[in-house]
Amino acid sequence: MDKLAVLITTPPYSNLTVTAIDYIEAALRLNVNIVGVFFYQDGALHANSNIHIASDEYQAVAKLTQLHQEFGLALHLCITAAEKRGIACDALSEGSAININPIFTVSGLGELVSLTTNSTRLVQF
Amino acid sequence: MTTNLLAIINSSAPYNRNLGKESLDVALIFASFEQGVSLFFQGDGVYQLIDQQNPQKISAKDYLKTFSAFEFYDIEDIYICQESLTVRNLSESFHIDNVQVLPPETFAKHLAMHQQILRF
Amino acid sequence: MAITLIFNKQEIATDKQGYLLDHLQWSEALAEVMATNDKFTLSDEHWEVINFVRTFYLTYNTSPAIRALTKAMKSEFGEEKASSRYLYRLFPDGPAKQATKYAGLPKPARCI
Amino acid sequence: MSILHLIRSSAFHRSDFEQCLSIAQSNDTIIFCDDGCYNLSHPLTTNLLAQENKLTIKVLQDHAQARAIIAPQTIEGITMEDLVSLTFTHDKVITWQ
Repeated sequence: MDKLAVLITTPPYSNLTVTAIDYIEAALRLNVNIVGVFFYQDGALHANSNIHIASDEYQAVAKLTQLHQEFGLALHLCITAAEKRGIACDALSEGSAININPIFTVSGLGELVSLTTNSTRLVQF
Repeated sequence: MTTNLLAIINSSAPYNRNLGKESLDVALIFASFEQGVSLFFQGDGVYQLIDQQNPQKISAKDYLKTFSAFEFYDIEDIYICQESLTVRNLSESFHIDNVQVLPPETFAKHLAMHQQILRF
Repeated sequence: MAITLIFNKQEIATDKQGYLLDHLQWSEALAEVMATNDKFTLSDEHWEVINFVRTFYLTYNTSPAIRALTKAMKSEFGEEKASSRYLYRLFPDGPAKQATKYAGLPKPARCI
Repeated sequence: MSILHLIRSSAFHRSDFEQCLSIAQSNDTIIFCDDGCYNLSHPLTTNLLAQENKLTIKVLQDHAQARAIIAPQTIEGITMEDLVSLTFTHDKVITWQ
């Protein structure tokens, strides 16, 4: 059985991210088993609930929310990459309001290791 | 030839962006989870290996020093693209030992031995 | 929010969990104060690990993950002390977290 | 053993495509997507097409059309579904970005 893991390293306002999400949607249409999507580097910015993109531009997070709800697509966030970019996830982020989008699972790079070992293909965007 | 799970291609010079450090973090975590990882240096990535650098002059964290700890992480398969050194007029003086300089064909053969490949 | 520790009439800046912000301000006496604040007692065995982790950091610019720590300790202290069981007995909250703290080093990245 | 290479940047700007070519093997497939589509008119591609070799080049059709690029007849335009299928007919993927 084909199992796909996806790594996203580009921010929500980049057209490179549109490609990644189009690819994920195409895989879901083809009934590919996606074991999870891991957000690293600037990809972590997707989890920032304070990011607002003009309504006539591509809404990466709205799309991810839809895929998460409709297909149970697992969205894993590298917490170290996120904190570096002002995304606060829990009480440890004292002094800053929690601003993580709850569709993301707070993870570490260890999750990337398990997605890699549990998939037959790892595709980086 | 190695049977490591993951190959990481390092293609960025060390300081402008944080890619080299973020790549190193991925390598160390795979190794800590006892998943074999091999490192490939190509293009400007070879600048991560050259000797006598002084990152403190530009207030950059010297993550290159961590390369010397690879033995404790069982990271042993480190390959450098010979052609990338040649076009940059670099000699084979690296700040770590036990690296293999390979011509592109052999570099490619080693790369193909891995199940998954990331590039930073 | 940083917390300020007063030591020898000097202000020592730490992060919210008490890790030093500047590892060069570290001294053994300061480590004892940090441990006392945490109600933690440092034995010779703790000191062996703390000093080892600090030397590792100064040499390699990173705090070792547990597996690398045990492997590196093996050549210096032998098989018996180079086990994660031994290290967790000494530092129940995790050797990577606790030993680096009293060694004055930055808090290890949460994902590592 | 075959590798699927995703080329996402223009070789007029960066050396990713050139680095890819230095390691690509004859049964690999190269996909131009994103700004990688601009490589359709790069000399590296023209030279490659002139050679007798089995290296296959394809382009994401929508990505090329978005950029007013018309792929030569010899290069197949593909959809995103095709790209997903190619992911699994090759042994692994390298992203050059």
